[in-house]
Amino acid sequence: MPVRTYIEAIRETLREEMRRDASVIVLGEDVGKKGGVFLATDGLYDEFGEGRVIDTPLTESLIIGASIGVSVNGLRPVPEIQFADFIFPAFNQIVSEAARMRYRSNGTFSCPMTIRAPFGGGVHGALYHSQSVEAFFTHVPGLKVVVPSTPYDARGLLRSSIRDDDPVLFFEHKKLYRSVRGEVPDSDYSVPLGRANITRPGTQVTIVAYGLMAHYALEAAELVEADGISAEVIDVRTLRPLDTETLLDSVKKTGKAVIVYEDNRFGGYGAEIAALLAEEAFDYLDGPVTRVAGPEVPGVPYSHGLEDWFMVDPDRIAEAVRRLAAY
Amino acid sequence: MPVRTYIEAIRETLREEMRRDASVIVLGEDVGKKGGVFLATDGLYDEFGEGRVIDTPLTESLIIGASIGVSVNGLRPVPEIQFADFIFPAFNQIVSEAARMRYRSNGTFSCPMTIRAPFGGGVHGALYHSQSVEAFFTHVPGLKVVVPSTPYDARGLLRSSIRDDDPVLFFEHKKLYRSVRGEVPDSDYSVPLGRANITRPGTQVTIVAYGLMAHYALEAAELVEADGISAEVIDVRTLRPLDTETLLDSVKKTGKAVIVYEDNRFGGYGAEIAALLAEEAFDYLDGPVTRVAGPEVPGVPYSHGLEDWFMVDPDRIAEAVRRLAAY
Amino acid sequence: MATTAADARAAVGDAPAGDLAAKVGLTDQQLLDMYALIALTRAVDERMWILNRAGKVPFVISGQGHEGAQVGLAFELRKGHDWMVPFYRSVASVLTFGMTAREIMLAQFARSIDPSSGGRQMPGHYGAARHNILSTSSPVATQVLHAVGIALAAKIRGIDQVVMTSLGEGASNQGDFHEGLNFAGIHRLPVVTVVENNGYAISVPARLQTAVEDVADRAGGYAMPGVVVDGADVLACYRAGREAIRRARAGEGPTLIEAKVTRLTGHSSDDQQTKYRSAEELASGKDRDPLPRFRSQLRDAGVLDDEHESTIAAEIKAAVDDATDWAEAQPEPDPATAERHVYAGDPPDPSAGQPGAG
Amino acid sequence: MATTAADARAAVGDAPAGDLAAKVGLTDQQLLDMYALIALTRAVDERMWILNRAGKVPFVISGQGHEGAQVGLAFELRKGHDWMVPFYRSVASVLTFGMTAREIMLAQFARSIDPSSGGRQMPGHYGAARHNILSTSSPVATQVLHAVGIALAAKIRGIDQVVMTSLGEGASNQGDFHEGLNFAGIHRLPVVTVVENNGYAISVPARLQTAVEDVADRAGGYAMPGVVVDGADVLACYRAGREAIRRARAGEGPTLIEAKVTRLTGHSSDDQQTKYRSAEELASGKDRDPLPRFRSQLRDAGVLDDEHESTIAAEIKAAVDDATDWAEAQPEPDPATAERHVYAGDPPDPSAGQPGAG
Ligand SMILES: Cc1ncc(C[n+]2csc(CCOP(=O)(O)OP(=O)(O)O)c2C)c(N)n1
Ligand SMILES: Cc1ncc(C[n+]2csc(CCOP(=O)(O)OP(=O)(O)O)c2C)c(N)n1
Ligand SMILES: [Mg+2]
Ligand SMILES: [Mg+2]
Repeated sequence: MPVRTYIEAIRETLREEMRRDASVIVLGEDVGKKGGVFLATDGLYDEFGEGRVIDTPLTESLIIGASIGVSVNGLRPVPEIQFADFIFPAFNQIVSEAARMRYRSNGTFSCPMTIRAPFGGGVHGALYHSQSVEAFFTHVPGLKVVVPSTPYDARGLLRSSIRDDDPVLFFEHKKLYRSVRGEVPDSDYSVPLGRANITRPGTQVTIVAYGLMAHYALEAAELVEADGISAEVIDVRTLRPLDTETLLDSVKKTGKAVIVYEDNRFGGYGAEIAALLAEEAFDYLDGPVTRVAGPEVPGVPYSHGLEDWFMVDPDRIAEAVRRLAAY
Repeated sequence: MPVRTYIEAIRETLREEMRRDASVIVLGEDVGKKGGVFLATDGLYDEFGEGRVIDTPLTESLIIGASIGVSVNGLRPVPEIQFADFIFPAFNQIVSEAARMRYRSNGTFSCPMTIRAPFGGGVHGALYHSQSVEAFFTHVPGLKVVVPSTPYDARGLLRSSIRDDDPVLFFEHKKLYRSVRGEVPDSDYSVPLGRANITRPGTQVTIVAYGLMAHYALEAAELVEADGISAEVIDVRTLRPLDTETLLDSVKKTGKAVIVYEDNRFGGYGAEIAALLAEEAFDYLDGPVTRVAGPEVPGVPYSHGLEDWFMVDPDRIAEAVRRLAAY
Repeated sequence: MATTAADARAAVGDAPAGDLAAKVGLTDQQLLDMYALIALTRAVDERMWILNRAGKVPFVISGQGHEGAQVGLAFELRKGHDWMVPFYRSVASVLTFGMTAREIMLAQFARSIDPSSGGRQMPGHYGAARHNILSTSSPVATQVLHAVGIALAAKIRGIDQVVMTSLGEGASNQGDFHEGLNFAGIHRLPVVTVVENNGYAISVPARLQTAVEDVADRAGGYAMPGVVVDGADVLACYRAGREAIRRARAGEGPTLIEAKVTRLTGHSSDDQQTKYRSAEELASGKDRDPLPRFRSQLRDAGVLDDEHESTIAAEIKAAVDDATDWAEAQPEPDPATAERHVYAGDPPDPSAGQPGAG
Repeated sequence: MATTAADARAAVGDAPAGDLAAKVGLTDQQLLDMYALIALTRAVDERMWILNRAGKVPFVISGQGHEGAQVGLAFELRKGHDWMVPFYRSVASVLTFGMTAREIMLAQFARSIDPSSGGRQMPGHYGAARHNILSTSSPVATQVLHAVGIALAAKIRGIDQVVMTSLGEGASNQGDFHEGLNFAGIHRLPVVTVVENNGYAISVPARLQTAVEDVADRAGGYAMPGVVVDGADVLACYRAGREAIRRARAGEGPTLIEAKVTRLTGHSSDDQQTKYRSAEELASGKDRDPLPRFRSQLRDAGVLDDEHESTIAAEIKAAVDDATDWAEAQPEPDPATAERHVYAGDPPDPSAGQPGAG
């Protein structure tokens, strides 16, 4: 099977979907000739032309607002927000408009679109090029939120997202773009939205993570194996709608859960998972649902030392797993 | 002691703070001659003139962005967002700018401002005049988030907020404006930010709530008293920073917690409280941390029947308390 | 009763046009249709307030004073082909573009088969998939971007659709307006943006809303024509709309039209406008009411006579009575359906093509 | 070395002005100061790239090509009184307004006493409380509203402060630009908004960014003068800046200035501009470099001679070397401080008035 990087998987899937379906268009800042600042759309402009690969002005609200109109009038836009940090000017269009179009029109209008945005820290991007923004959107009914962590899932989930009839936020972790490779079949497979993935089976502690942290969780599971602890790792993959069944089944089995997210802890996405497990798996819990998350500062600082201080890493996860296993 | 409505308490506090401190200004849509669509700023224009009570254009990003500049240059703005539902155009200015000014400048700039916004449902305001938006802001380090539920707290917390040196989001529940009255001393008391309030002591179940739900929680506690259940009710009041101590102490005592919020459940503010209790009070819990919250739809629908379907009410809370008490 | 331009044209064929009609390139019948639309809208709107005072409709937001501009500007659109992206005052716009008095009333009563939202949104948030009228939300100016996107899709798909969108002069200061018009200008999109300038955003007068007297002055900054038109002059609006629609359809790009109108009512049923508008000002606003003005114009031109007038009035009364009674008699939305349509996959909405509402 | 206008004026007093200087109302020494500022900025900027290639500074975003406009436009501001609300290319603006080469270099190296952010932000996000230079963020155009707010506070407080803010032509399409200029226009606020139009927003050419050729054309829509100025012509920029600052200070309201500049480097150290700009275009950009142009102008006018030039060059080299070595030698931020300054109440930042950085 061909081996691809995470970003190659995304780029090729965009190309294939555009070939397959003439209604798919790409728009955003620098997505044309430059091919996107991370080259996720590289080559699309040459192949599909400026009619379907549109370099927009530097205006995020327009990118999403126009995508809403485009989707209402028969096309399937795949807007790119250059960095997830810059999605906020479009917040109103996403939350007030795209998310509610179907509900408020009683099912008569809809916005099939896939908003792609690179997110996450550990790339020396400082406060405004490192953010995790998923918690702002996972709370919103009407939206779907996807965070793939492998090239295989990136492709399979991007396919499902583009073909989905609802607005999807598709967050790609910047640090994974070139650092992760994996087998990606050439077939037209897709990974359904709403299904978590058990990436490592185990019996004593469940580690729940997504994005970069899904990798760190696996590394942490290796680390604690040396201590004789068997950890099960779940990559959430789709944050909304959440695959509660897979999570609950795992925690009912292990009795213990560590939830990992890169974002600051308070009110982050992991809070919902913790709340869910605490409520619905209470009888099975043999220890507190434990969160490992970022510190309560407004962003990832730039200086190397400060950034390292911010980022959750495999050691911190392993430490929490050990503590919980010993509970 | 004089009895005032919730909105009177707010209006008078604004007036007094403006009299006390010439650096306090008010700005927003219709805050001038009209006195605000809920009359929260009624009379201020006549007393302080258009220099300190500024009718802005219909542009929320400007209202907050300009308030940032105003606060940086020596004044204390109290911007009003006409309905919390319309705060999203200003999301970038609040989350990317106001919240981070102090941190990103390493403590050399700050934004003392109090953003007032009416929120909440049950007022027949439909999708765009009923929203609870707190969860989008409680997650953000650098912001403080306050939700008073009584006239006394409205006054005491508004004072503290205006005098605070950080950006505060001050959410006022619309349904409380005229329906709730209470004793409000004329003295210059204030209620400190960051302190929850035990509004009813009890022993068997802790009910945690805020805003309109803080009242419904009390009503629910009355309802279950008839069944011989003793419920302690905590009004969170300041959602960020959260008074974890009061919450933990209560739950360590009762062993059971019901968390109530009006917003849709998934990823709502109550998820953080549930996660916190599940993690830090695990050894004391005698039943699952239970959430009573709104349904997973993108907004409160207009039609009476649909709105009633949406809204959490005392009966639903009481039901959850009974279930948990019997656990 | 013919309530729409296309119907009217089909019916009238090549009837001999009077002087006035000829001058604007219409038939007498079309002028009468326009008049009927304006009068119908006014009657529907007045009924809303009556229902509000009677406690039957908790909230009203109305277009009184804006109807002449709305009918004139939208008259040349192609129903079922073009798009309308309205705002909450667009009662006349959506009636001109195919909605019926019954459909408007379903929204007032928030009935289950209301095509706008099935009773989920407040009255005034019109929309109708079968008419290409986009669902309206409350946050102002967001729709400008939707209109631009619809126009972009039309261009990409090679369909000669024209999109008309409307908003108030207060809303035009929002960032979305700037971003939308800029994009429309760059790509010469077939979108007509109508600013209905009634001088107030709730209580805030235009001088505190907008740095310039005429919002249309901003059009040059977006490389499009900016047209100021007297919104009380229905035929001037018709001409401005027709030319903008023609340009858009011909691929000549977008137009910004500012119609100077007057708001004859409070902002909504929640507003007391006497608090911020003087009695004289309110009185002078009445002089700018498009309905009596258009009536006189048509009477002076011999297009409208007593007989027409009483026929139209009777038809309108019947239509409004029918719409009110019929809509009120429809069932309220069932809470069992409240969770539907958050995501795709729910059974189709009963109102989607409801023939009874037609 | 005198790096700033006010210092220079104080030092030179009423020295006899040459023809060129007299024509623009400056002294020869002031012209030399301007030249020195431009040359210093260029030297600092080139050093950044060297440090980047040497692996010492992971990210560079620079103002090469913009320096002439920035120095000219800001030269008339009152340091320590007025406000500067910059963007990431504003190296020359902040140097003109009081920051030092050492302070710039502290930001490049992300050192703990960096006055901009204590090493928390990427290089290019300048700010300095003691100079009234507002902290810069990354999201573009947000600062326009901050500038407007600062100006509003100045007006309310009755202080004759002038606020200058800058952004790119790409950023000027953001909604915040529209909302900010509209408000400034309504209240005639003392704010000068400078759009530094370098023809690109990263890779997107101006024709796909902005519907019009000149962003300044939009000024009329905000009831303020819109001035287009050749950013390679330092003295034209000076005149435009002076007039706008004078107007603002006199209570005559805001001005929008568009300086046509050229971006001599890639967008940042992460960008490969050859992918989207042709070799010819890149070559022709060089002709619009303000530095050699201003140098020739001053030499032709007899203001700058070999001796001046070599003195200035030596001073600049020394200053840049000093700044680099000194800044590099400062300690990195201590992770133990990483949690500070989320809210009020933490101990004052060591860099707040750091004399060593002066
Ligand atoms: C983003 C947003 N902010 C505030 C409101 C509340 N609001 C509704 S209508 C209105 C005034 C609109 O004025 P204008 O655009 O001139 O239209 P008009 O009502 O005068 O026709 C306001 C402030 C809103 N709907 N959306
Ligand atoms: C809101 C936002 N979106 C996207 C970006 C990423 N970005 C940084 S600079 C830039 C281009 C800016 O172009 P322009 O405004 O013309 O300024 P220039 O860099 O050319 O000086 C972009 C897209 C950003 N910083 N902020
Ligand atoms: Mg208006
Ligand atoms: Mg540029």
